[in-house]
Amino acid sequence: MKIKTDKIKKISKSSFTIYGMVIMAYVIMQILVSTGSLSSLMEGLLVPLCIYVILAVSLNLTVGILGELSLGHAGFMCVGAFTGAFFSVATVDLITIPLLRFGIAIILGALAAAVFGIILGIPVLRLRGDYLAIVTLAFGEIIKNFVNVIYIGTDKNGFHFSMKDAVALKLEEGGKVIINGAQGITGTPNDSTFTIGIILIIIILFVILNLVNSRAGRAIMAIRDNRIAAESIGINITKYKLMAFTISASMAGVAGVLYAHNLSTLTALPKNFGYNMSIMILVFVVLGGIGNVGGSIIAAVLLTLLPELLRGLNDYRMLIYAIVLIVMMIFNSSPKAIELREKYSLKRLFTKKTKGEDA
Amino acid sequence: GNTASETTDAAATTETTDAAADTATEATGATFKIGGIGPATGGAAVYGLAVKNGAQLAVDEINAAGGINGTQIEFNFQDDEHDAEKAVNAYNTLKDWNMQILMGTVTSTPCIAVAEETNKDQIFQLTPSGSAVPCVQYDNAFRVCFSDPNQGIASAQYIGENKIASKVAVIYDSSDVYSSGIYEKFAAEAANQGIEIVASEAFTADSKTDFTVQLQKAKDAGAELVFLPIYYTEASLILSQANTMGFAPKFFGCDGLDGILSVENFDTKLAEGVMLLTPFAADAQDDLTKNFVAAFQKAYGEVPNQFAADAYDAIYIIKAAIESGKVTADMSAQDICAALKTAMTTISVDGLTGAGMTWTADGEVNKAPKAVKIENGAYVAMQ
Amino acid sequence: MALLDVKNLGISFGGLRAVDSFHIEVEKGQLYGLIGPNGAGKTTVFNMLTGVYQPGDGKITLDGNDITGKRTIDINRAGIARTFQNIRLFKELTVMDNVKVGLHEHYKYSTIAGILRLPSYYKKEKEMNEKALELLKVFDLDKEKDFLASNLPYGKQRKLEIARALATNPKLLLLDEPAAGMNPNETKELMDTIRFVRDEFDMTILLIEHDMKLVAGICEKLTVLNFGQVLAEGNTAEVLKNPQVITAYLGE
Amino acid sequence: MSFISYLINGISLGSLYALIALGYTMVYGIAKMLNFAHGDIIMVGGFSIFIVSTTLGLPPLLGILAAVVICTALGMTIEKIAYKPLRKAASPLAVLITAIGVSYLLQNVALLIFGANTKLFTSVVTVPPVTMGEGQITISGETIATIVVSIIIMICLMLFIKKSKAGQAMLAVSEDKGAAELMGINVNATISLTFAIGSALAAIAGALLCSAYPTLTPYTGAMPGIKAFVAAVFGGIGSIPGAFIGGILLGVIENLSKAYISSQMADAIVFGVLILVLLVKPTGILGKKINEKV
Amino acid sequence: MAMLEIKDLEVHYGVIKAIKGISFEVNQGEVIALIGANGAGKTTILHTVTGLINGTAGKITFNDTDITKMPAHKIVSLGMAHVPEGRRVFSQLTVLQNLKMGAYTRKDKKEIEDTLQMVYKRFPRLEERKNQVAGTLSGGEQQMLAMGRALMSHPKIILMDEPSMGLSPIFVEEIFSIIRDISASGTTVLLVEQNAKKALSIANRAYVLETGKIALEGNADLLMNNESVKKAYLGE
Ligand SMILES: Nc1ncnc2c1ncn2[C@@H]1O[C@H](COP(=O)(O)OP(=O)(O)OP(=O)(O)O)[C@@H](O)[C@H]1O
Ligand SMILES: Nc1ncnc2c1ncn2[C@@H]1O[C@H](COP(=O)(O)OP(=O)(O)OP(=O)(O)O)[C@@H](O)[C@H]1O
Ligand SMILES: [Mg+2]
Ligand SMILES: [Mg+2]
Repeated sequence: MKIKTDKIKKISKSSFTIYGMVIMAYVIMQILVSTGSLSSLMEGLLVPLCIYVILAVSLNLTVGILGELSLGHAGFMCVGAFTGAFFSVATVDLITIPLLRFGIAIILGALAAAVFGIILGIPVLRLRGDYLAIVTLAFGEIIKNFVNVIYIGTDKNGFHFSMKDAVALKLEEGGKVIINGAQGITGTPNDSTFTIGIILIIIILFVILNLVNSRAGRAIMAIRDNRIAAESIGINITKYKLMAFTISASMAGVAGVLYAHNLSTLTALPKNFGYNMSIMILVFVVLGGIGNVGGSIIAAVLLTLLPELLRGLNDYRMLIYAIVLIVMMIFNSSPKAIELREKYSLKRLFTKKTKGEDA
Repeated sequence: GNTASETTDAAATTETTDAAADTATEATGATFKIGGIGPATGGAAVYGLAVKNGAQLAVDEINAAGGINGTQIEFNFQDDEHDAEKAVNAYNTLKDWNMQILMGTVTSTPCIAVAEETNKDQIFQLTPSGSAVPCVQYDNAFRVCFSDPNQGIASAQYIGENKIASKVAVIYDSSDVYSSGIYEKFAAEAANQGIEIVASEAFTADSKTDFTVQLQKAKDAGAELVFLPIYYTEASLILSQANTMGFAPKFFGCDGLDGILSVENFDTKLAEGVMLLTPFAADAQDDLTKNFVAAFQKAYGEVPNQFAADAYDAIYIIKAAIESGKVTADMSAQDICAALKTAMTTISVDGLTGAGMTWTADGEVNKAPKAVKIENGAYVAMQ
Repeated sequence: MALLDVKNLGISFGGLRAVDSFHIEVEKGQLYGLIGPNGAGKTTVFNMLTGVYQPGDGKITLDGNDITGKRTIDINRAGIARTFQNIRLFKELTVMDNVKVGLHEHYKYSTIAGILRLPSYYKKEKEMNEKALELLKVFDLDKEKDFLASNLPYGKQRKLEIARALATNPKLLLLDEPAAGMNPNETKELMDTIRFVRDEFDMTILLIEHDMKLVAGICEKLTVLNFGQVLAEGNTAEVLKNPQVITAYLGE
Repeated sequence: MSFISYLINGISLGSLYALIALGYTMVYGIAKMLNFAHGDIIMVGGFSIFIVSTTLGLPPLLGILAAVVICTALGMTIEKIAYKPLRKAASPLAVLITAIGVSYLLQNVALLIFGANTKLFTSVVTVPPVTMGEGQITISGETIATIVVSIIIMICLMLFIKKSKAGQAMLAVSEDKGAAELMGINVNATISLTFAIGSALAAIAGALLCSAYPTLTPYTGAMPGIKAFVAAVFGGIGSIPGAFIGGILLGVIENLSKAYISSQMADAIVFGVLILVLLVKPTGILGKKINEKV
Repeated sequence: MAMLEIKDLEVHYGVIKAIKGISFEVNQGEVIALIGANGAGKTTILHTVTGLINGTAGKITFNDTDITKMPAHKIVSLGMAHVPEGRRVFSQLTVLQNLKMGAYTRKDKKEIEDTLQMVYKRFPRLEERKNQVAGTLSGGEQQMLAMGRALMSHPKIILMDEPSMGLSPIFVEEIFSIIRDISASGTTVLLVEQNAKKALSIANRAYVLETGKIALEGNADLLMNNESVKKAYLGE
């Protein structure tokens, strides 16, 4: 499936708006929290919102800027989550400054995901379109499957590793199992906070927006628009594809670390790290507008909130959610609907007769 | 709906009390607000919906009989899609609803995540079916079901002590916390019981339709018994595939297998001779079970499984604890929690899933696992 | 010695011998035309020169370096840039950015510098903008520099492709039917531009074209390809008078 | 001996993947969209048969017929309501997202109607099993039926595309809808027909899937749907025999790796092999190499 | 009575008005040329006539049938063929499959075969390459294929969008003589061309388009001698 993009140029023009939007959201939320006017649900959702925003923005780098369809983003998130959580649990007694520990965990998670991005990227970026999509999907499933059979424990002799079961670790008295196969990691310190989430979002936005408006970013977008032409003017396709893919993967890793430190238990289930999650992230990107970073942020927030806001509907919740998703998508992307919207908004702004170049 | 909503942890205690007190004076009488969490959609919905229905049945019964000490119960069940993060969201939703007591969550991973929150907020939590060890690691959390290690060890002991088989194969779900948790302890205890595990074969959530390979390996390894620490949906497939292959070992399972007879359209002949350790059998002939099954069928049109029974019991356990702990509906959730914690260790409840159930302070239940065998399409107690 | 020296070049697609023992020598600064009937193999020659296709046999030398069978990007770095018969612009990039991608190899700063906006970023970007604007002016595209390339009218898209190719600072510029789809006035303008580029940038240009006005108007030498083989070569005026060329290609 | 039975079991699993993949590849190759709801249409087919033959007690053949009718109508309706408005959208991914929405929708409607409880499906296959090698190896009737049916469907589809006018129209539509329209091809009708055929195949796949693995829940179709998608890509996108071969191979690899390498890691191994194959043959086993003329 | 009649046509792309109220007609047996600069709206008009896009105002009738809102495939089966801009051959299909696709609306196998032979006679290269995948044809070969494919439907009227683009000089001559042939055999032709001189030389009448409006119209030979046309479109 070839990915077309609309109005990429929006990115640079609106980067200021995007930062503004994020910071404003942060300030408003902080005020609401400190005045106690935020419901527990909303307060609990602040960190997850940051996580999904990071995922959406980072996937937009692969899908929107690089123009490749990836269905394995959750796999990178999984790598980041387990790396970060493993580190934190292993060092929870060693490093007592939570912020320091968490900082290292984030860096390690990002690095691990980046390494996987490179390992997967080098051979795989030669593939195109749907074939690339299927390979990334396969990768995500492999990671999920793999994590479910890993057992790592520690005792005074150091780390023990097994792929059979926890018993096979042969831990001495007093040792502890850190990754326990399908039972995953429990007891990850609850280090993720809204503030850290927002800071990470801003860093990631900074990297992506600046990247897009630099030499490397232009090369990446050139490859997306026309690979053969890019090659003909000396752009190293592999290098830049890999760069975009790896950066995107490492950011998913960061989201994973944030995810792991938001809940006390971490298991790799189809629900959280399977292809369904990858697709969900893709939904954010597409609904927000491919290549439109601000749009992915809004879509991620809306679609994360939606099922929670629909809780009042009880049994009909997911049904309504599905319908809303379909309707939103049609409303947002169908040429007919877009036309209608344009007309409608034109009538509203009856002073302006034509809109000119922007369309 | 309730308009008052508390916020930060510090402020929560007093505000909740106020809010509860307000409604108490204004309305004809306060209610106990019990929340429930579990998967109501998604692949695990079958367990969550069973719990939801079982609990609702108990709540309705109690309310119809005049409530707990005259106070009615409000029950609010939230979907978690079998996901830790959604479970925390569900929990927060319930908190916004001013939940006082949590009956949940249904599945283990979400349960562990929510236990962290209930402990932080000091809200009493009773899980009907969260069987993983860390589900009740804090002192405010208790459970109705057995723990995974408990079941794994008990199964191995039962097989060993009754000399049911010496060569055992295990088929388990390596991507599932419950299943791999039981398997792990079973394997460890099997060694002590002189049971030889001749094949331990896994499957995952992503490939759980075809079990012929696992069965073939068990067969080739000469297993006399296949241990199935899994849920009944997959087990019913395993039984029918084993039958097709002409492989007829003994099958032994845990509480997850319960419900297999009530699978709509299931050929019960396939399950003939299957043994399971379960606290509940829908065909049991005691009045409690008979009434429950009848009422459940009337209300929801299906035979209840063990999850429904656990949830039904959970509500009655909460009732017993409230009565014993002299808890009233106008108390704050935190006060209720403190009272119930102590009350739990003193009560003894006769439920569907066990007679004379008692609890230790670490949250675990004491009840005898019943070993049952399926004979002529019905559960028959074994000894 | 010739800037581009091609000997005995050939390629087959399945059973089809698309190009056979093709040869050409283009001197530095020349404006050279490659013409021939449809399907004669002209674009295929370009594709072999630029590494899009691997030549079956033969040898390609650019400025003394053997570039036969090298990768496209290496050939570009060795000094050949091209335009395409079917326009291949970076449609979602602005006109300016299209040219700046062409400048990629010549104004380098690290990706890190780009992300962190180090001084080198600002310095090089400024230089790039200046250079790109200079190029756009040559093609009269400076007013449209912020348009998305896909929003340009056809004729300007062709020009932009040339500007982008020039940005890579090549020794040899290959143009594949630059005037296709242009009306006579636009073609005239294009001829002026091509001449200007040759003179101003001291460029060597090899072009494919079916518009005889353009070919006769600006090419100094011609090679005529027919069924993959060289039918005639030499000075434009002579070649165009060649009876074989007239029957095979020009018609009368 | 056990190797042969692993192999046979792999083939029987694979033949189901193949059968589903045929429907998948049909829609995928022609309408150029990943119909993530395909697996859920299979589920609808399963439930249709369950109601007709188990609940109402009518003969299974009638159940299959009902399923085909219901699924075909459903497929065409979905296409009309959810996919068609997005056919000309700026990004082809837009319709992928509505497909996901449709998938959720079907699952949740089924959940509301039928509940989450597992239903045991009575096989609609009456073919007797075949026993070989002194009773060591049994090939179930379902397996035989599935293989035969998928081969028949594969051949019919290939002939249909190659020989029939509508099939040719599909080829044209898959490449360039505008140009196809200019040939006088009714693009909407063609795509609608594609979905009709794809959904009818899903109904048949539902019948055989549920017969072979007789549990039925609202989520029954989801995982086989994805596996079939993988099989379709494995075999080469849009290639009908490719879908068949991809499906069979996927099943065989899955079962052999469960048997000889690790049952825990079987998923990872299957996907690993897929990645390796695509690295060697970037367009799948039978996929055409698409050469772009420069 | 005109065969094809366009009245007050307006076409929008989103909010941009590309065609701003155009009326013209094509009579049975005529060759009508539509000339104009890049972006004048020639392609847009052809697309609207064949129904690939819908106009926002105006009326189009073809042989007394109102085709304004008719979908393209129906219009095509009324006997209209369109050689689209950019050729749009089915690049994964072979040359022969492409040609067969052109005859989609026709039933009679024998007649189709005859037309195929006629097309092969006009474009021998297509017969040589009948089993080649169309995407790998050279630019000019693809143009021939697009033309041949349109002829396969045996149309009453054929709309051509820059048929001479990318063709060698000898073949440009050839194409125009083919157009003359087509016209002589009774098919009406609506021709869009950059090569205005050639187009006017074979056309009966012509319309000159400027940014979505008709600026000039009249007999082809008159226009050929019109000073402003000469300057703007003939490059003299
Ligand atoms: N990848 C390919 N596979 C098969 N045949 C090809 C391929 N590329 C080109 N050809 C054939 O090789 C011949 C030469 O094609 P080429 O594109 O070089 O022609 P050209 O001289 O540029 O013609 P035009 O002037 O029409 O563009 C043509 O007959 C074409 O069909
Ligand atoms: N899909 C589209 N979306 C938006 N604007 C378009 C679209 N297609 C054409 N236009 C605009 O409509 C106007 C008319 O375009 P059209 O393609 O009809 O011109 P043309 O006369 O055929 O030009 P050319 O000689 O370049 O083929 C132009 O300004 C063009 O930019
Ligand atoms: Mg060419
Ligand atoms: Mg045009």
